[in-house]
Amino acid sequence: MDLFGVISQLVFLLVAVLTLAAGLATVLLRNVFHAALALVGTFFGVAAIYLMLEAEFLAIVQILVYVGAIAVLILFAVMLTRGMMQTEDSNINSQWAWAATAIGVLFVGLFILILQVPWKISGQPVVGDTTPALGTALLTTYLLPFEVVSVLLLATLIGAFIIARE
Amino acid sequence: MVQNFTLLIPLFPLLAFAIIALLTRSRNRLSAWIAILGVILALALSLGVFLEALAEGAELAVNPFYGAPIVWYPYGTATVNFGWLVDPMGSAMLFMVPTVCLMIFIYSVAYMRHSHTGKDGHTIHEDDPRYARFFALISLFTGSMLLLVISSNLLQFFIAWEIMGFCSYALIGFWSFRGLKEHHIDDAQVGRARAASIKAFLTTRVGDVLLMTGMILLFITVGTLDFTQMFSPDGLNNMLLGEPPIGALQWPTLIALLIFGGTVAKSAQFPLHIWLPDAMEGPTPVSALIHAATMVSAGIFLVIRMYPLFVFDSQTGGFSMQTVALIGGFTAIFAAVLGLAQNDIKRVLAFSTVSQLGYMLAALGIGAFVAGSFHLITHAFFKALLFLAAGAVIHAVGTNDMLKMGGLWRKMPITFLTFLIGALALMGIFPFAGFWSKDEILLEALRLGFFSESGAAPLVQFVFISLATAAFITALYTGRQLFLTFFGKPRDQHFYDHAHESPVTIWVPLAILALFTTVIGFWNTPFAPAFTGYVGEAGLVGLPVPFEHHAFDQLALISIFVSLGIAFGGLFVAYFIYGFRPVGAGQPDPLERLGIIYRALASKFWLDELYGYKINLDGTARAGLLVRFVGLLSRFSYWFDRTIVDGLVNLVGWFGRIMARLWGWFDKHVIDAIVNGSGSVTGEIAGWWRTMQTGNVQNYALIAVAGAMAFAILFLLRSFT
Amino acid sequence: MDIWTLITDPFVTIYNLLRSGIIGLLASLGVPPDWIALIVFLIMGIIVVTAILIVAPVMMMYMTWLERKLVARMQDRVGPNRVGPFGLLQPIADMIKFLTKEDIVPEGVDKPVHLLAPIVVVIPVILSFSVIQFGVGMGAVDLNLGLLFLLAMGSMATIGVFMAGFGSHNKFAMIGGMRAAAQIISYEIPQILSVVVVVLLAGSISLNGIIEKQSGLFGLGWYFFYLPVGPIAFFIFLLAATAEINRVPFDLPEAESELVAGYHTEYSGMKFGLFYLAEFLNTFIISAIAASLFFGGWQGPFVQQIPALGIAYFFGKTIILIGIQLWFRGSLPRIRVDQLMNFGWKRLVPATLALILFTAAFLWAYRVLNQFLTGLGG
Amino acid sequence: MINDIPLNYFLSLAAALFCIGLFGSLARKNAIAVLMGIELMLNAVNINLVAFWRYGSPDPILNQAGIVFALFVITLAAAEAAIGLALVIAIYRSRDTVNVEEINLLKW
Amino acid sequence: MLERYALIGLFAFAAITFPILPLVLAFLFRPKKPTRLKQSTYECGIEIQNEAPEAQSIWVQFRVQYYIYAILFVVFDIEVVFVYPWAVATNQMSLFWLLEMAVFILILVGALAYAWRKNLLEWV
Repeated sequence: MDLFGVISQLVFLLVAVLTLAAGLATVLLRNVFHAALALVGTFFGVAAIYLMLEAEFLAIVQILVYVGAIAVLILFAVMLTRGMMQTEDSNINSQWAWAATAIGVLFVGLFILILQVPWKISGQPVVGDTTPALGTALLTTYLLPFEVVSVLLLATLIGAFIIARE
Repeated sequence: MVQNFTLLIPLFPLLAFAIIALLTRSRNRLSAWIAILGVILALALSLGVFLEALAEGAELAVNPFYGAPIVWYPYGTATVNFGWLVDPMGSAMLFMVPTVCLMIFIYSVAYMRHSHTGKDGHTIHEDDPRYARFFALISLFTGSMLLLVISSNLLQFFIAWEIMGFCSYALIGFWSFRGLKEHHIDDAQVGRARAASIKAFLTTRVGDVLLMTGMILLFITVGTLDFTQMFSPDGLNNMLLGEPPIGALQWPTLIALLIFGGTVAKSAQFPLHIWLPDAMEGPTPVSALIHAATMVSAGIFLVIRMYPLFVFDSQTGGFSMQTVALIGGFTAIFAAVLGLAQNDIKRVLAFSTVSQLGYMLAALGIGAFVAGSFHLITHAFFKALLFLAAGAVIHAVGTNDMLKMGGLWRKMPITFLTFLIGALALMGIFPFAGFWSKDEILLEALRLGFFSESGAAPLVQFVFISLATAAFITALYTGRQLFLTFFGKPRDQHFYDHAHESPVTIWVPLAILALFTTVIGFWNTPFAPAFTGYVGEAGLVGLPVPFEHHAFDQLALISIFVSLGIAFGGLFVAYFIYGFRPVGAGQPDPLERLGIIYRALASKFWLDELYGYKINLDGTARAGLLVRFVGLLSRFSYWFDRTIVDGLVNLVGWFGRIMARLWGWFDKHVIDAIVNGSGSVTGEIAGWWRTMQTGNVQNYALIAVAGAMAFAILFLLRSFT
Repeated sequence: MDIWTLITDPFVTIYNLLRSGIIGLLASLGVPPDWIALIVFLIMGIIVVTAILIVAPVMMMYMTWLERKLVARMQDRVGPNRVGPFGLLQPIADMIKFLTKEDIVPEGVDKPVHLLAPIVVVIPVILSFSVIQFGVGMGAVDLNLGLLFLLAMGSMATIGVFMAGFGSHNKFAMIGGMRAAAQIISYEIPQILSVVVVVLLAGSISLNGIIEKQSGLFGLGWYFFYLPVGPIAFFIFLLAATAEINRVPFDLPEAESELVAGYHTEYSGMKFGLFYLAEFLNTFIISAIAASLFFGGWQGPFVQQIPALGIAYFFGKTIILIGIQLWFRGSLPRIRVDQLMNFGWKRLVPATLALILFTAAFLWAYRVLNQFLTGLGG
Repeated sequence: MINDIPLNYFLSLAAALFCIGLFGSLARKNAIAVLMGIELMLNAVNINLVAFWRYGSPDPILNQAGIVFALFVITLAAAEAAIGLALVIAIYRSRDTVNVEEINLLKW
Repeated sequence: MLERYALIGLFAFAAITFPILPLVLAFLFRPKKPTRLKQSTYECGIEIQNEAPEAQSIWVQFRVQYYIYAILFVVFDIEVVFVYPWAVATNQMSLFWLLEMAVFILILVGALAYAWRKNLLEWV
């Protein structure tokens, strides 16, 4: 393995550790506001992972949508339900040990599965600006889902309004 | 290449339905025009297809217009497709259905406007409060009828069939509730409409279940529901592969009978005919459209569509066609007899419809395919005409009861004339449509029953005698209706004064239908059998054997005179009873002198009381004996449960008490302890188990994850061994 | 490499000289090629980053000076004039003051959040500088999705504002923070959408690509002059961007009369300085974006012959746009919060959506017409 | 990059992130935190989608399936978050709690 | 492509250190003399009612209107994500290209119109 391979792996490991740490913080921090901030950190980590997978459009969309929009949504929700936030004695419910055990076993299973399957690798390097290709794909192959997205968004909006309205 | 647009034909009325239902339902006139526009567009396209089909000629039968481009859903290696199939008979239906529908639509524009006398004595005209809904529903109906006609597979056919069933239900019960401002209906009518719609729906449901069962069995045995694939020789032979289901009954026979069950209910054949007379509670255009011209004939059309199956069955020794002929022949005479004693002008026509449908089925059952099909077409025209004319009378007079009419021809000459044409056609009098088609059926029955080369066939002979008698009775009751309604002196001056000639939008459709009634018969005269050549010359899809056709011979001439004689005989008897000495005001019907027979006829042989649902004039309804017997049975079961079973339990309890007294202390402390112990153990276990239902989503999710974990463990174990 | 190139394009030339020098040096030392690439990347990267990180605060400091001077002139005052000639050293004095102020952390605050908020606010602004094209070939990075990157950075500001509002343990800060967040998200949509117009016209999301497309005759190729969509898109962008960074007249979250100082009520000393820094750098960034998108960035007369002019053009345009925003500040009153929200959602969003469709239809019609005319000719 | 980091790395990262998110959604009391756990899981899924696109597709430029699917997942995640949080807020207003353990009207 | 983002990564590192540096500098220079009064929460000169720091003294119940705007924002933000690839897919430029986005946008305008009609956009 050459120098850049080593550096790539180091960077990957760094990003992965930071992402997982932020993810763990999201799950474990008692204060929901802090957890939400840790979630933002996780989103950044995932964006970096996308970059390593040479999906730059997706990386920026990750920041734009997840950090810029969904995180804000969550923060607003935290603020709106803040009255209860500090009165909790524990942030973890009674079944956490069971859940942790089950998930642990699940993870081990997944991990072994990932290692055992002989994945078929056939990727070519991604060069140049792929956004026009993405637009083309959206307008041709994925036309119907593309239009359905707008309907989904409409439904979301109306549904959320009706649920949240005073 | 109009044929490629066949699938669009039903779309226009359906679109009209959607537009009216969603957008314009508050605008009465606009809705009506949208509905009419939808039918006109469908008619134009249908005529295009029809003309193209005519140009193809008889060849169309073996190479029909067919396309199934819309993939609905795939199963296994095949798919169920939506498409169209137009063979000669289908094209004739495509001509008949939208034409009749258009006439009825135009007629309804004025018919659904009611007049009543206001507080100040003036006559007020106003639209029915559900005017737009009416047009929406009949548009939906028309669309589904057209969809049924062009269906390329049985499932599509069945869907359209069910939508029609719903429309029928909704339209029979159109007046089943009453707004504050509705003057044209009373509470009795509301009650009748409500009961009648439920009766119609439930009765036809019996047939639909049979049809669906047949369809499922067909799919299982043949593997497809597409007509063209189903009737290929392989497709039909597939049915013989499996083990026969019940004893000697073969698969084709069973399936054909089940499918015919759908027809029996939909086309109101004995014994499921009971719903049709009561269905007359709906508005008259509905009776004309659904219960005379189209929906009930859809049942016949089903037999026509599945005819290759019936033929195949009789070739392999089944008896489904004989059943069809038997039921058709019996219904023809049975319903005709019942029609004699009805006083409601529409009910007479309803029984007449049942009877005529019986004719068609009898013809199909004895193998006279072309004659039966032709009667289907002609009957639609003249029966729609009769209904509409009767509706015009009802609309003008304000009652359904013929005994309260009389002498109306002076007041409504145009209506009278058109009704007369329709009545003559129904009786089978030269040169109107019914004459040609009915004569054809009688001729075929005569020829096959008495002069067949393969020897006499008793069943066909029965059919002939039954149909000939029915023809006589048809002429009789039609004549009775004619004389009671239009001739003689007015029997109720109030209603007579109220009567007036119909507005132009009502009589123009009548006149057009009368014109059709006059000329349509010439499509298939014995001398120039164009329809026979078109429909019958090349057989059917999957049955490329020409139907037997005889040139005009002596027998045909005899048959013409016989049928004319029968018709005139019936008319003469009617004149003798009702025309010669008209029934006066307040006089009973001369037929009442028949006593018990008349009462049997008037109450429809008490079949409603036996197994149906008896709807009284005052809007109350009462279940039939059979139904009540089931009710009684359940009540008896309840009683049995309460008294015998509970009694036994009580007895055991009493016995136990005695025992307890006898054994005293021991009992109390041992037996009771065991009982209590088991109870509390059960309670404990239940109490423990029910905590599983914490109501906490996360618990449930955890259990799901535990399932995933179990799989993970399984996977790990497998991968390490 | 001649002296003319050095004069006309000094920065790029010096950069290339340095780069080739380092490569030569390392190669002569016998360093393996991939190590050379790594070291060169690191050194050159650090140089570029340092240069920009020096330019940025200096820009900010003199923007504060410009603001005080300009607004003072508009209000018929003199402005800072004691420290240095024309008060030019005033910003440095301010900076020293920031550094030596006591940092008051009120009790009850969420300490980590309170500390991190100003940092989080500053980070995206600094990152934005990485894709700005200051001159011909003078951007740190030219991303394929540069414009989208800038917008993504802009959208991160909400998080910092939230943190400041939440961390301060103060009603005013909380309300200010929530209001600021609501305002930012409301105006982000029209801002992003108005940029789509430019993307449609240029067919590219890369900043350099967009700027290069505007190389018309003496500025007539600027998208601002693409009538009628250009000016409309520009004004919508300017309004929305001004609102998004909470500048006058959209500075409701820090409305002194009702909310004291908004989400930075409880900040003092250098932390407050960082908020201040972020606000001014944001002003600079949106002016730079507007200049790049609508006024051709570094495009201008003779820029092909003398690339160094590009820097002057770019900063000139940017400073004029900053001046416009300061002019807003000097002359416009603050608008009400309901007016603000109504204006954003009921006017700007529908307007931008219509503008996008109109632009697309326009482009399509133009293409069809073009093909038709070409067909006539051929 | 594709030669330097094996696909397994990305898949393992995604699996770990998924499990963390799963734990969050199973074990947190606060309903909003539960939703955050779900967002983590969706992110992990997206990583998988993009990784398979990158490594498995013979022509990742022409065949944008991975990106497109990830975009749709993001869209769905946003819709899910919007509706879910709206529900949480509605519940908070009516029951004055966001504790999932107390939101158990379907108990027993 | 990735080397550009490597530089961005370098920039991110610098951007994180950039605001920390003056804070550290200020930490070295600034005086630190906290008093009780100085550290109290700013309330425009009014005494804080509840002295306990963890108490709900600063608690404000926000209206759900904020959340409504956030939902609108999320929806339109996602729309933007789809608009950008469309905008650069100029090789697809045709009437179809135009109409697809018109349909997409019009459905979302329907959403906006719904909110407008239901008076959800009013800041009351």
